[in-house]
Amino acid sequence: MINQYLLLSATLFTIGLIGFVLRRDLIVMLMCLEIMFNAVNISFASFSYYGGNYTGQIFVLFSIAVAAAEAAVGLAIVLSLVRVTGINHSDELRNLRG
Amino acid sequence: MTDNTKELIINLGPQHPATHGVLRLILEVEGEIIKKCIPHIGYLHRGVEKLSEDLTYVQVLPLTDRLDYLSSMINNVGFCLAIEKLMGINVPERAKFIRTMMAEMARICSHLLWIATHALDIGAMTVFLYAMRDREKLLEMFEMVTGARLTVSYPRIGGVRCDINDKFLEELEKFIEEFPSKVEEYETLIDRNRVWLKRTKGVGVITAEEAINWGLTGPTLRGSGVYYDVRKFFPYDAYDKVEFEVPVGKNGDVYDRYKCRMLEFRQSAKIIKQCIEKLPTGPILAEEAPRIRMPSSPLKINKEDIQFEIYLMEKNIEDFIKKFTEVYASVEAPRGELGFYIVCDESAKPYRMRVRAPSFVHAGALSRLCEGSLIADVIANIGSIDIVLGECDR
Amino acid sequence: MPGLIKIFDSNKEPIEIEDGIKIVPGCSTIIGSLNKIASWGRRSSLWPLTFGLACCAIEMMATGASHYDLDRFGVIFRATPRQADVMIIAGTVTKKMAPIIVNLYHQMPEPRYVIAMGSCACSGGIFNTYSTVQGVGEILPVDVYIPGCPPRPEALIEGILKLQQKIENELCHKSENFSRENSQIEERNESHRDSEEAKR
Amino acid sequence: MKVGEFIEKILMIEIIKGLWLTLRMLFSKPVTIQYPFERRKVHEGFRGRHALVRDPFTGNDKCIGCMRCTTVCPSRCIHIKREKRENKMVVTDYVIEASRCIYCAYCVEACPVCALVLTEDYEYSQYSIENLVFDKERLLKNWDEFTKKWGKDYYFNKFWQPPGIDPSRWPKTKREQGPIQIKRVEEIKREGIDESFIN
Amino acid sequence: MKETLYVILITILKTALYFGILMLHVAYATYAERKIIGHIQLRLGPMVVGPHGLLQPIADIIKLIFKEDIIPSNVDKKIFTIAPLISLTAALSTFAVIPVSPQWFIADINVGILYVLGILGLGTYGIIFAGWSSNSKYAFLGGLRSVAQMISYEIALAMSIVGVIIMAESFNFIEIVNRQAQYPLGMFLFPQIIGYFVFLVAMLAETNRVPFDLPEAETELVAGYFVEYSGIRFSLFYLAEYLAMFCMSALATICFWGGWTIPPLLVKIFPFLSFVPPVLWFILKVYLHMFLFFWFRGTLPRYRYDQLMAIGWKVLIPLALLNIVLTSLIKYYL
Amino acid sequence: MSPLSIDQIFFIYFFLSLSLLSIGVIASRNIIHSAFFLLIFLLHVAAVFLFLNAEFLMAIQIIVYVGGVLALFIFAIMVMNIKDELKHRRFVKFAGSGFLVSLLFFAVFYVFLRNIRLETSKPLTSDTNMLGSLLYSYFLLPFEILSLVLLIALIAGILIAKKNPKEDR
Amino acid sequence: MNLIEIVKKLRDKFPHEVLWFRCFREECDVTVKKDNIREILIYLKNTPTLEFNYLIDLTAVDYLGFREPRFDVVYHLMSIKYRHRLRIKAQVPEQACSIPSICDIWRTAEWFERECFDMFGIEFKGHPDLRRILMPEDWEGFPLRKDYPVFSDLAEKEWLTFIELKQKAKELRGNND
Amino acid sequence: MEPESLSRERYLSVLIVIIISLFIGLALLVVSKFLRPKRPYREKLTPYECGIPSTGETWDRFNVKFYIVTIAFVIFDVETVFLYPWAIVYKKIGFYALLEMYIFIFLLIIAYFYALGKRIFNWRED
Ligand code: SF4
Ligand code: SF4
Ligand code: SF4
Repeated sequence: MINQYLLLSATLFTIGLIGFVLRRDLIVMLMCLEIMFNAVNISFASFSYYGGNYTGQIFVLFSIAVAAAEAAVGLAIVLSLVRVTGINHSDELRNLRG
Repeated sequence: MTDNTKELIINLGPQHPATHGVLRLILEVEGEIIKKCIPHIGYLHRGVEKLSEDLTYVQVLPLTDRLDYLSSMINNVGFCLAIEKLMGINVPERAKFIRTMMAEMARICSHLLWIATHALDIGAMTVFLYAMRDREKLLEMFEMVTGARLTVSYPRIGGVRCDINDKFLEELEKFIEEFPSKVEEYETLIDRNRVWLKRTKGVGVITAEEAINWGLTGPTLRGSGVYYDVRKFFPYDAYDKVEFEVPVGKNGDVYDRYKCRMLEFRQSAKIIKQCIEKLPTGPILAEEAPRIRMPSSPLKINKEDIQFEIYLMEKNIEDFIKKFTEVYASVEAPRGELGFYIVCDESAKPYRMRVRAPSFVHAGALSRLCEGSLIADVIANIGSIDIVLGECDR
Repeated sequence: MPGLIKIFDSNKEPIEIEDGIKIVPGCSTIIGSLNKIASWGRRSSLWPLTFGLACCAIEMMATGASHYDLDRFGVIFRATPRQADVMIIAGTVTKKMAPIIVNLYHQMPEPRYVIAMGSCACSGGIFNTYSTVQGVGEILPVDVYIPGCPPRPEALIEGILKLQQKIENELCHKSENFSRENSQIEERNESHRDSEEAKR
Repeated sequence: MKVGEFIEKILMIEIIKGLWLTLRMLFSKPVTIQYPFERRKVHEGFRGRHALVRDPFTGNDKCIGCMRCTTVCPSRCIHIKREKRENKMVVTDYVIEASRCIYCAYCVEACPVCALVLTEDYEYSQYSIENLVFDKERLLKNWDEFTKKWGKDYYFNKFWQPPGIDPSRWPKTKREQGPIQIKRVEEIKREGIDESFIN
Repeated sequence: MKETLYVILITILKTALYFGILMLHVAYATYAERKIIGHIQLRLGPMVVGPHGLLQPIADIIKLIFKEDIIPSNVDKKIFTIAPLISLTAALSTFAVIPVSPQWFIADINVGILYVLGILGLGTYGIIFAGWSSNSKYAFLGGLRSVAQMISYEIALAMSIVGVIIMAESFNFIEIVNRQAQYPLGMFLFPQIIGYFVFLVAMLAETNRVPFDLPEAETELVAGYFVEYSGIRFSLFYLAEYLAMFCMSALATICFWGGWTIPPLLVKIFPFLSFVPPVLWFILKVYLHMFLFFWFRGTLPRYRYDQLMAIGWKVLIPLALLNIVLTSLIKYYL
Repeated sequence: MSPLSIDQIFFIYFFLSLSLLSIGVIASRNIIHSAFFLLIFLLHVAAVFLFLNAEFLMAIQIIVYVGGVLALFIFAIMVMNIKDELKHRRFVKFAGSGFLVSLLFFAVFYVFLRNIRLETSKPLTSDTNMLGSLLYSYFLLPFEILSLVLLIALIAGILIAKKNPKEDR
Repeated sequence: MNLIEIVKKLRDKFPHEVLWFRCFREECDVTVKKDNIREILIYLKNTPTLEFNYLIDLTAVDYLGFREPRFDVVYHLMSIKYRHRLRIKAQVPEQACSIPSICDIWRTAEWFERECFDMFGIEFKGHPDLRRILMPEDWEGFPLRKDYPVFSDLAEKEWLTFIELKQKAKELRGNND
Repeated sequence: MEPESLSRERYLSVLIVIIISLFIGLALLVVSKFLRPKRPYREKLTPYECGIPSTGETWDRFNVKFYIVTIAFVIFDVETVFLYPWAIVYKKIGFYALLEMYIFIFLLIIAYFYALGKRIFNWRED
């Protein structure tokens, strides 16, 4: 049974990854990151459920917290980038460097 | 590289619940902070000045009702004063007292509407209804004497239109008795309320000097600490025969302007009381007052009253100088100095009538008051300068 | 109510039996009673647009205040035209203001009504000058005219009651004066929107 | 900040006072007048709908066609058509555009024979603007409608003779004007009241 | 399978009943608001439609249903349509877990209080989406203000409840109420007075009511986030707002006023009170809070929105933290 | 076991909807639509937690993710200009290769996951009490570290966002 | 200092500017040439014994057909300290219809001047933002000039937007009836 | 309440309620769709801005000072979340838990004061 959840998790993770790699918009990239976090959380929770202990759930808790912190800092960075350069696209930023 | 944010341009009005009619403000905001505030007026420009050139002096009177429609009585008085000055009419004492009394009633009436809308703008809707409730009583009294609630057309050139009776005085006295407690009622709701203080204190500050420079008048000027009141400076009607004080503020913020008007409530009540006590008997219309059907013949103006000296022009300008006489008379309207500048060409119609409207000046100062504040402060500011668009746009 | 007509009787057009009153032949009962309900609802909750122009607006405010209390009739002022049913034009309409009023009128959802309050709104009143519109009827379809300068609050209430009567008597919503070629315009809008989207 | 003030602030005294006030008001009597069911009495002399006074003797209007009302009207909404018939001016048409009028009562005041009146009626909103143009018939009808509601036998408008004004300012006809008998002469006769009582 | 179907059926019936009653309450809450505020302002409120205006809310709803519904051009049509649904659904679905008496509830879940908090926050998204999608500046600012309000008050709200949770040692509503029954007054109100104060203020802010009705501040932003909404869509927002008020009142009742418990002290004094059905008692308390909403609306002016944020962060959150520390200490040593 | 129990049906539903929603997030042209999909996505994940008997996690998911993180996203979107995105291309230049790499990733995942077996006899029950007790005793240290992390995140966030671009110039 | 003295003083200071003065009902008005109006006003404002620090009003009068420089721009000044008022009038001919702006002396003049421009077409040189204020921006003609019609029917002078509006209303109505 | 009783049925009811809620909203929309008039045309669909045709972009880059507060909000939100499980168990675990949470709250307060010191809640001033 756990496989189906893991499969779900993997699928979502991959979709998130695809989005993260392909999208240009920084905010969407961060959103994809959140999707990936969620995917991982699902697998944690399923491990916890099928493994019969709470560690997984506690990990999810931590992971959620970290995800929130990540989002906060990430968006702060994006916003100040946009404020300074006016660009919110990853590849243009790349061009900026080069 | 620029700061990559643009100002949002917001259009406040003409149809907006808080612009007191059809004022339009264009706000350039950044966040909610106003970078620039451009008032646009003229949405109620009815051509009163032009129209009055086509009407006789008596006929212009109802027009002045519709300038500042919140205190039409005072507008009428101002116009009558100007014409009386022009024609050299002496108004009987009784008429003077009645006018003073009525003018103060109108002031209360107008301030009541001001506190009502001002409070409503800041969100205290109940004050609105309480103030309107008391205003209704005054309107009823107006109706009793003048036959209309709002557009009274009551003063007449040379006096007033009809006499008041004892029943009216009785009711007025009763009203004045309980009025201070009503004012306290509003104050209970807002005066010390922390929300109200937060919203008004330190908002829309203007210094005395600036206020003079911007030409503010009335409570708006006095809120900044400048002592100027037409009733004291150039007394008209019976104002030199009654005692009253002119409340003056300190900081020139919304709260001080509010406070000034709140104190004026009490002063007005005081004046009315004195008027009732001192009301003399006698005629209410001067002998020489023009008939309701104004003569179409030239207006009688004693040419001896005109002194002049010509320095740099040829002599033939003399006729011109004698033909066009002009006067400026002003009254202390609830909003400030309301002046009538009349150029007379000896016909029965004014050659030029100019209304110096306090609202017009105040609306112009809005851009100064609002810069750097928030959208909510704009609303508070509009309320605190108390403009009436009918007068502003004429 | 074109929607209803479509459901119950798609190919019959409403016919006009009286000035402003239309009925749809053949589908009377259901539509009739529904119509009654609808017009009762409309009549009982008329929400005017908060919109004052001049002196009359002050009397309008007074009408809303405690002594007269428009809320008794279910009349509450809404600040945005999108939620308003009736536009009380209280005051002088100047030429500068006219386009704005028309714009606001258009932004109101149907069924919508107009009350002209005061001499100025009815016909320009004393202000027969270069800058005033001589009666709002020139630019908008007015349902009720209330004379007076300003009309007493009671008169305004009476005007509103008159309007309620008028709504009650409508069997179908009155033919909208300003709804010409709506479907075409709608189509145009839709296609416009689509093309915009396609451009993206 | 003083201690008292501080405590007041913490306990939100001023807000509680406000709340107390509104609570008190909640249970006090509303001031509303429920208009269509109960009416506030309009004060005499309220400037409402126009009417031409119906002369109780002739059953006709009293206008003599002197045009004073037309000239004095600021909004120029009175239109009179006159004709000369048998050396007398006869008013053939008398129209008031009520939708233009500003209800200043100048016309009432100016009329030398008190033929015109602004009645205390105020409920006359219309579906169509044409109905707000009152011709002579309509104006007389207005008078009838008004007198029906009036309830008293006599009517006197304040602006015919504004109180406190020196009567010497008025024309003679006006000085003599008393309250108008509302009932028609025939009716009075029918009811058998002494005719000499009138005027 | 069969059992599940049975449960589903029962739930549907229950929900229908519950919501039916709820909707009636909401409709008449608007009526009550108009009446109460009317009387505060010495007016009468609705009088003409039906006896004493009793049919007024129904007329309003009918009117709105029969009213044209404008979707302005240039709006984001999808989001514009969905936004009111989000608000309404969020507000309605909180009632799934709110019990009105020990027997009367739809679902009794263990983390009820957290669920309600979470879902209520969801309602804000309706507002934000509405403001964003309307393509109108007023709506946009209304949406922004809504965010500002949410980020300032949600934490205070969440923290104010921690005290209650410490006292009750459970997230379950029924448990919380049962705990309160052990107190002589049958409520956490007195031990949790700071928490209640914070909750009350945050409750006003969360439901966008005076003095915190900034997202729809009529005299500033015309109608705020629903400037462009008309007809039925507007009424959905309206419904959602009142539902949220009910939900908050119910939450306050359960968390601080002891839900349906009749104060044991009172019962001792007036024994006949124990015959009052708990549901009535609950409804009474809810309406008390509803009355508070109306009462404040009739009394207070409106804050400016930077001040509002400052109050949330500078007053309420420290107070809530203080409350948590105090409660936990006292509870620990008791 | 019937061919499809209710649980199964739900799982299939969630699988599909979660996948579709996440695709919606990454494929939407309009960021606010992405945010909307993300909102629904997060709610669905919360529901999935329920199936794993993690009641508390569901609540936390709703409160933190939906109530907090998403608000942050939406706010950022509101502050920034989205028109840019509409005008530009949605994807980066090397979209194809990135896509392939990701798919490869998935394949690897799949291969590994297929073989995991973790079937205990008694699945976990939901007990927040237990969870709490564990968290505040056994996981004490991580917990405190977490609080430090949060503190640092806050400080970092403020520092980064507060930097005034005008001063930089 | 009473008003006559003030006027005398003013004349002594600007002998080539003051054209005439007139006193009527305790009010004085001084007619001056327009070119140095700024200096005169600044003098009145800043001289310690005069201190006309308050600009009450600024307007214009059109003497079409009565006098040659057609317009008078009228300034009403007041001294809050000494409590007196003075009226300064500057003549502006129709051809060179302009006068220096006094916006920087009194901010309040900004709107007054705009209004004057709107109503009379007098141009104020140096005004920061001289646009129409009461009438729509694209309005034609200056309403308060004596040769402008009073009444509503402006015939061919009508504002175009309004004509369109009326046209549209008529059209839409016509289609339905 | 015994933990075993977490039955999905309860959440099923919640789900049903959510579905019904959605349904109510949708039903209202759909019913009204058939009943209401619909006559859109260009003028009617223009965005409302007090009667004036709208100028400028609504969806424009927009400077809002308080987005820093949002960051603080998220962090605080997370911290609040950790208060919940603690609130129900700390008494059972004992003094350590209390102390632990006080340290946690202390850090929270440091963060709070940091934010306060950075004046992020006085966003109007800068
Ligand atoms: S009708 Fe009379 S009261 Fe009304 S707006 Fe016109 S002038 Fe003013
Ligand atoms: S009341 Fe005044 S405006 Fe009306 S008809 Fe008489 S004079 Fe004319
Ligand atoms: S003033 Fe009197 S008598 Fe003369 S025309 Fe008018 S109504 Fe007739």
